[in-house]
Amino acid sequence: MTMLSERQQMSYIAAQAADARLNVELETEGMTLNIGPQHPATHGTLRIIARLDGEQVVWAEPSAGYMHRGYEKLTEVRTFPQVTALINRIDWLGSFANEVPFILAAEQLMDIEAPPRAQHIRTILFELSRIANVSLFLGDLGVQMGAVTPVFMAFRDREYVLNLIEGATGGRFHPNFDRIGGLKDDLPKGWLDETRQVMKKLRNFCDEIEDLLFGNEIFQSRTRGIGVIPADVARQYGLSGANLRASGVDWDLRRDQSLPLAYDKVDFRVWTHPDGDSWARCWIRLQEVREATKIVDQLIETLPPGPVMTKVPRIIKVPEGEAWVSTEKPLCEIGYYVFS
Amino acid sequence: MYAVNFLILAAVLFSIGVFGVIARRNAVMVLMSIELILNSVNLNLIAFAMMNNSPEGHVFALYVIAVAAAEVGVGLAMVLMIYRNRRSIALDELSVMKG
Amino acid sequence: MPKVPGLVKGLGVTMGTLFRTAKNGADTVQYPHAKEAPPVRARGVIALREDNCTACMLCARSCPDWCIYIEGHKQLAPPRRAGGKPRQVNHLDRFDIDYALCMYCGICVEVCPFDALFWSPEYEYSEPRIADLLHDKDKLGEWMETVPEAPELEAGAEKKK
Amino acid sequence: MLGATLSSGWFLENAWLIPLIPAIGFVFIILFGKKMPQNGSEIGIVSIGISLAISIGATFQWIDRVNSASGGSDYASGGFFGAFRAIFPTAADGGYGASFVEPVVRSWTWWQSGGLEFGLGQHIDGLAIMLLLLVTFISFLVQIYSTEYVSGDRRYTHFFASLTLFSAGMLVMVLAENMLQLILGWEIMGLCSFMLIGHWWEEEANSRAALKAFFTVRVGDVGLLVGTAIIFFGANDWAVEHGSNGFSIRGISAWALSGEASQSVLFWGGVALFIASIGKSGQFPLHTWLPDAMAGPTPVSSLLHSSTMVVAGVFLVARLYPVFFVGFDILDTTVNFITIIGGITIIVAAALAFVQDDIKKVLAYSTVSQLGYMMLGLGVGAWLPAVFHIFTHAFFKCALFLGAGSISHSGSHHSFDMKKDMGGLAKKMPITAATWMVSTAALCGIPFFSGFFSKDEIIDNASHNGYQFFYYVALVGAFMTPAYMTRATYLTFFGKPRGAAAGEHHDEGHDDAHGAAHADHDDHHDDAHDDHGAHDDHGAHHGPHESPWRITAPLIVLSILAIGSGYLNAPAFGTHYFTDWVEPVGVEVALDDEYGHSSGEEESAGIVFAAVQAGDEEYDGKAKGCGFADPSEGTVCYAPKLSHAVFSWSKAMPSIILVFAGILFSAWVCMGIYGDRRNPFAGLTSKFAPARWIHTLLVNKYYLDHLYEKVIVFAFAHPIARAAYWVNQNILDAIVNNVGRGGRRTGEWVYRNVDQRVVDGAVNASGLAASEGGHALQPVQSGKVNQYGALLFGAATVGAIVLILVNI
Amino acid sequence: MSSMLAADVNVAQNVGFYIIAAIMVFGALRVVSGRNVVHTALWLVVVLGGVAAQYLLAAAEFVAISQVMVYIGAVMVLFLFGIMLTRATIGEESDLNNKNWSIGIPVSLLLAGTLVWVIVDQYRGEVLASPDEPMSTTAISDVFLREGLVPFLALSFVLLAAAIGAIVLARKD
Amino acid sequence: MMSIALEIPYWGQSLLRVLGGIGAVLLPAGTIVYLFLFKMMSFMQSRLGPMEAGPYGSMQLLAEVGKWLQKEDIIPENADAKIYKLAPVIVLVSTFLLVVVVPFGPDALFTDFSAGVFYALAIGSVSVIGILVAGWSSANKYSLLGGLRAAGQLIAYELPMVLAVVGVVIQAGSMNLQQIVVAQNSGSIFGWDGVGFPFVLTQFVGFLIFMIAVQAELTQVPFDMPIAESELVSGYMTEYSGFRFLIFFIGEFATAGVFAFIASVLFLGGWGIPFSWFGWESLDAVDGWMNIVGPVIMLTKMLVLTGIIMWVRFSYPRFREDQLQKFAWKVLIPLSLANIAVTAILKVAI
Repeated sequence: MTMLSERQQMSYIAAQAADARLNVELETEGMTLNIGPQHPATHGTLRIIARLDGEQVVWAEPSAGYMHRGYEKLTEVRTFPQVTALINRIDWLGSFANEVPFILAAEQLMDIEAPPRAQHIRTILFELSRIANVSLFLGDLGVQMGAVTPVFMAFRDREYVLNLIEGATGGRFHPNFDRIGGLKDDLPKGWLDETRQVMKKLRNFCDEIEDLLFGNEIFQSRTRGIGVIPADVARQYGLSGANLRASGVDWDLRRDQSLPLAYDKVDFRVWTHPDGDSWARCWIRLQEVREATKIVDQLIETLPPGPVMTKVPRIIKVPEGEAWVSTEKPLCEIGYYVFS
Repeated sequence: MYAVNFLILAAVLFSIGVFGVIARRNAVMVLMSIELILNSVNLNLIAFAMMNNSPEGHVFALYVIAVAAAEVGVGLAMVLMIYRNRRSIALDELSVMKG
Repeated sequence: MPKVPGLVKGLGVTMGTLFRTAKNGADTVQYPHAKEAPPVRARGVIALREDNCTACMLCARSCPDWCIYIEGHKQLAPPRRAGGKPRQVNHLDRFDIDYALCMYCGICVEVCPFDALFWSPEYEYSEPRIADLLHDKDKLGEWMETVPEAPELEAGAEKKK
Repeated sequence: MLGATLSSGWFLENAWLIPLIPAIGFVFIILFGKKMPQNGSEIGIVSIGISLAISIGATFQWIDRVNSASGGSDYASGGFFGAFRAIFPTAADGGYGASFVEPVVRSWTWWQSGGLEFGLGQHIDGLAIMLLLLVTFISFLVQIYSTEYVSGDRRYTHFFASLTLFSAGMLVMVLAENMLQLILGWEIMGLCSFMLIGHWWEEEANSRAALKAFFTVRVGDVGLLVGTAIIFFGANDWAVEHGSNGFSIRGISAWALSGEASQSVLFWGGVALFIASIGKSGQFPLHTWLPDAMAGPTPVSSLLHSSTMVVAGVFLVARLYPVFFVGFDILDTTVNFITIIGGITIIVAAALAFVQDDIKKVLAYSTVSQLGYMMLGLGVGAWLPAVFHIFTHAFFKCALFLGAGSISHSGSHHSFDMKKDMGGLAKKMPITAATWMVSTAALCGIPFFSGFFSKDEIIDNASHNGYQFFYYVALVGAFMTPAYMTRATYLTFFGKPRGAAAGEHHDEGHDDAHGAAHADHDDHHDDAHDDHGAHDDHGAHHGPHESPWRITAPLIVLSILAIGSGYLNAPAFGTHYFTDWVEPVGVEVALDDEYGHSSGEEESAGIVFAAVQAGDEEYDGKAKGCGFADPSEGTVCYAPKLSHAVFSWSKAMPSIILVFAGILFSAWVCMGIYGDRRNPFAGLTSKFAPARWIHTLLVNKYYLDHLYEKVIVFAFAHPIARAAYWVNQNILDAIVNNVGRGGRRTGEWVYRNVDQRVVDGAVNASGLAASEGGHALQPVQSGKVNQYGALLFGAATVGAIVLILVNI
Repeated sequence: MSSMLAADVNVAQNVGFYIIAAIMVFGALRVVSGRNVVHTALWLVVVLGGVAAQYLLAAAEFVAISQVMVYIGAVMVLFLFGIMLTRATIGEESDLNNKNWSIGIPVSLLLAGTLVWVIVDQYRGEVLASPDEPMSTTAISDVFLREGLVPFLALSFVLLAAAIGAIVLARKD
Repeated sequence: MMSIALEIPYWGQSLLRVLGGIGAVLLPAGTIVYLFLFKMMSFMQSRLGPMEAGPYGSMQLLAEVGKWLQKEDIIPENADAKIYKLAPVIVLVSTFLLVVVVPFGPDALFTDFSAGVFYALAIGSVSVIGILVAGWSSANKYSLLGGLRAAGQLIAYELPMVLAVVGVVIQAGSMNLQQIVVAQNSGSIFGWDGVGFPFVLTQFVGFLIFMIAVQAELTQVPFDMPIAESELVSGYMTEYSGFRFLIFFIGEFATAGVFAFIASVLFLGGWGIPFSWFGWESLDAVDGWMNIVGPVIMLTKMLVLTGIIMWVRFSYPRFREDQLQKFAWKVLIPLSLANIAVTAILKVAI
């Protein structure tokens, strides 16, 4: 006899309740629909078992965990440089942002700090990966709602950013550029000028998306007032990142936390939105792309000269201890708990 | 063309519809049989209109069509309600009015 | 100024893009006919300079998914100076990289103490069968020709030692 | 005078624009209202304002027309400006018994079926002009008032939309050329009143009041439809013969007075139509909705329940007066249906007004009572005084309602409770108090205020026309009116400030105080709670103060008119403009031979006036003429010939004395009960049992609502439902069963009683046969549709075959 | 038999009629005997389409188009909706017929016999003149909006009432 | 009609008509697919679209057809095979039936129904059945949902479409499409007959409603809930592959073409050029060469209209299902009723 976990029992009870409700006041034949993980809207990460009454979802159970890749276990048997290469893969769209907090945690353990130029470049690349990530989100948002054009624009303009990242790091998706104590290499010549051009293009892209998608009444009617998360609920549920700011909570780790990154050198605005609905969340992200382009512009102008690597032993030996570093990643807050 | 052609065709359709009303168990199919009956009536109306060369028959056929549409609407709504309450639309299980 | 409805603006954006594409050409590249030049640092494929390799196995060990296969044997090489003692060198028998497993992290290139491994931006080496992605040292050696010079650095950078 | 060309003009010809413009305004408000800077109220005000302008123009031109008919040909060609001069002609040059003034009738075919045309059109005569002016004017003021009163309300735009459409509906009705159009306007009004009364529907009491109003009026509407149908079928043949149809108001009027109409058709048609009036005008048995309808916002109360909607019923009677005149034998009898209802309403409603604590309810019952006066006037043959009372009453009652609104808006913190939240407001709100006093005086019928002239005329004519009993009834009413109004005035403006008027609720937690203030209201109809939305925007509200100008300005205008309007027809001063302009003169009118369109370009509804035969009778009243004798060949009458009592101060004295008596008595009692504890009347209802009973009876509104809701609804709805259920269960379901069982019982009964004593075997067999027959038939009633179908078609086929075989 | 060869009998029209009639009768039989609800509904579509075709043969163009629009476009879609909402299984169902379907056969046969007998008796040999052109829409609309106006309005109220009734019945609350 | 009828034998005429019908359906469909789906969409997304098959990829559609034809014809195991196979045919046939009323020239027409508009709208609603049974017979929940959505949507937007056309019918005084064309081309605007009197000028609201309804009938974005890829995975077409998918695909674009034809007839003057240009008095006076030029004019107008349809399709996101229904019932239908009322009043008044 198979033992049901408590969670399975709960979901079974909920399913029964939904059935009972359908039976009492059913208009049509109820239908249990399985959405995902092969569904185009879920990208293999999520499965939702939905019970429909006509067009209305009366009950749904999300079943997550398809993306669990066991990083914790993998990292147990690898060296720090190897782990850095793996960490790249956590969020494919904004890889560089994955590396930074891990490296920072390791540096914390080793009690070293990267030189200022490295910090600057890290921040630039960090924001570039934010742009690459969120701009694709903005385009893909359209596709999920049936608009085909925004995603192509997003891909088009993300390509410039990826080219930048590739030009600097050599890797389009997985830079693996960060090293404990600094960066692998300095920027190639001409990169900064190109970046300036690309940032202009991306601001233009934001305008286009705003006209094409965000200003569209249909889009607004589909997102405004949908999935409202009030500020207190958002705090209770521990939301972070743009989602939290869309609920009106002014909270941004880039500004509120001091890490060895160059955020304190730039002037940027943390956007919040009082509505807390889907539209607010999208809008916040759009504004953050804009803001990121401005941050990059400012950092380029103030890039200090100097080395990009401090002195570190050739064989990295991280002393025993533990460290926790979290940053404001493109999607949300990400933190690494490193135990050596 | 002979008038008999239309009339006999209508009569046959009518009888088939009557059989459907009597024999079918599923409420939706009974409604469909009723549509058959209504259409046979319409055929007659058109045939007679052709016989008299007057538009009245056409007008009546249109009335019948409109009423049939209304009937189907209400009928199907009732079927849905019966289904909602009883999880079945078999007519012989619906014998609440049994004497 | 009256507000233009978003619906109209959206139409404007698409139509604008249409005209821009018609005027300036597409942002895409017609691939087999035209190719984009990858950046100099692009991590396309790993090239091997066999002469430098000492089969020290550093790269194979540091690879996170262990996709480098090295076999070698010790042999005596002719002495460097005439009349010298024959040196004992590690001769490379096999240097295979399974590109089906490689995650292009570049650690091997970095750890190689003898400058035997290089990144080449070459990317057109797909194969119909996955097993064919296991490339041996000859193939890796061929790619040495495509390895570019290291780029100049931005102003303000310190030259590497 | 004969054949004098009647003047006309653009405004008269195009009076149909008057309802159309607000109707269009309604559409615009609905569509664009929310986007307008003032949320749509400006559209309503502008559209009503345009209508008002057209009405004024039409009024001048009508006056011009009347004067041109009665020989004032100086003004005939004067056009618009000529009309100005014509307003107050030097003397009553037309005089009584002047020639017939042809109404301005235009109609357009709306649709046509079976030779019957249904038209939309306008029928402009004095009555219509008077009401057009009145409705547009009052609506205009009320809309201005409302911009302040409901500002900030959540459904502000919708409020104005409904208000505008409501006015349009009333105007459509007033203009109506035929009964169908009248019904159209009537129903639009009914619908809008529902929306407006239930404007704050979130509170259950309000939606209940709206529903109650709606349903009660609907009861009357059945009468309207039935009456229209009866009249149509009675009148149509005659009317078609004379070039009109049975829906046309002129056709009906002419038919009713033609002498060819069946008395019983007229009677029952009149009864049915009067039931509609009872419902709409809140006459006695159906008056209960009107006070409850005070749940609506105050501007709504003032518009709907003082001057427009409720007078629609009166208007209906006045409009179709020939029908009632002949049908109810007015002037021939000393009692008829209308007078009975009107008389009862006067007394009953006035009595109820004594026990109300809610200021708006006092006014509501007062309205009901005044409507009773109007009905009584129509019933006793005093057509003109009744219509004049509509006119004057509209101004002062509107002023009173708006005054009540002003008090609650600025004086009592949105409460209408006189005992709890008012008192002593006269000093705080001088303008409101002054206008209130003036209007109250007018309502009470104090001499030289407008109410006196109209009400006294009704009373006088009741006696003059031989309705002595109702003369006394009206006098009693004349005593009661000032009495309850004095009470209300005292409670509101004098004495010590209480509750909100004393500023109490602004202590901490005014919501609680507020709730307490309403906890013991017998029905929570007032809009105090819901008004918070409107209230929020003037947060700097400290105690009672005078209302802003948008509220006081209409009050002042109205109270001036409350005095002045009476002088339009003040016999005491020899003015009878109103009579000249409004009253249709009962004379015989020659019919054009061809009902064609000979009279110029205007397309007439059918009956065309070619020439006017001289109203050759001496003016002495009853003996001859329209309504008393059949019109001569080739002529028709459109209005009965009525006489007017000649005014004299001596005849007016009883009512004047009673008015002052009422005021003084009431003031004395009020000071006793509400002020001075040592007064003999203090605690009257608790000490003196009959008084307590009467008080209880009145507080419970004669238990009429109980009658309707508990007894009638319960007695009908529940038993009917139960009976239907029972029939369903016991008869329909098992009809064959029961046939069988009944048969068996019959058999048994027969067996026991007859069979045993009389014949044994034969009856026994019959009983058994019935029983077995029942059993045999039982399976047929299977409850299965298919089986029924089989039986139906099988039986039909067999029947058809039998028929065929028989006929072969 | 000689009347069969009457000169004004249009052969092509007759042939068309018989073909369509055969299809219709077959379809109608499938409607009342089919074992899959959706299939029967589709057969009903065939019958209704056939009726429309017969209307065309009878020069009733407007009625034919109305037939297509109302029946095929709306009524049948409603039927399919109804069927699908009340759990239409794919495949055959065995219990679509009543227990007493055997009564139906004699009843309907008797009915058909009677009707055919009466019709043949009355109308044998009567030839429908082929009209030169279809019944004009103008003529129909004239009847609709003159003599038939009141029933037309009544019908519109019936439709309105039916729409409201259907909504009330099918609503969930 | 006369001139052709005299010169060509009956079988020849019939053949011509069949070929013409197929041409009138497939040619526009192919043009639309290439011009808009392939090229316009690509350019709007700053790419070039297919470039390899033929010059500028013009043969791409043929390549695609070839690809679809050689694909395996998969029928799901639990599907109701007969109906599953029948469904796409119903859709395509309704398109073919639809095109027969469209006049392409003074004589270049298939049939001359006196109630042509009515016929077109009636036949247009037949495809619903095909879609509904396609969804049902696929034995797939996504398909069923898609089919039900499609049916609900098509019924809901059928109404505003019909009502929008009523305005044109009132103005033209005829339901015959040919008459409507003539009425537009022989009319005049305030006495100036330079461009005839296309009804789009007076019936602009009707035109707008009609185009929106067409957009919905074609299940194009923003009304593409029935085939929503990101929700229902192509809805009723989920299970279709190869040849049957091709039929649906062609049906979709052919119907777009035919509806654009009808819209151009109803609102843009159809095949005609203003008669005053050549001094034609009536339809009979129109020269024969219009039979050749007419279809070309029609094709141009059709391409403009489908261009707009596709433009919208590539620019907008889609509605939610309830919003879609609300939009039809609460906005379009009242609006079209108001349009009818206004048109009727103006028609009577003027």
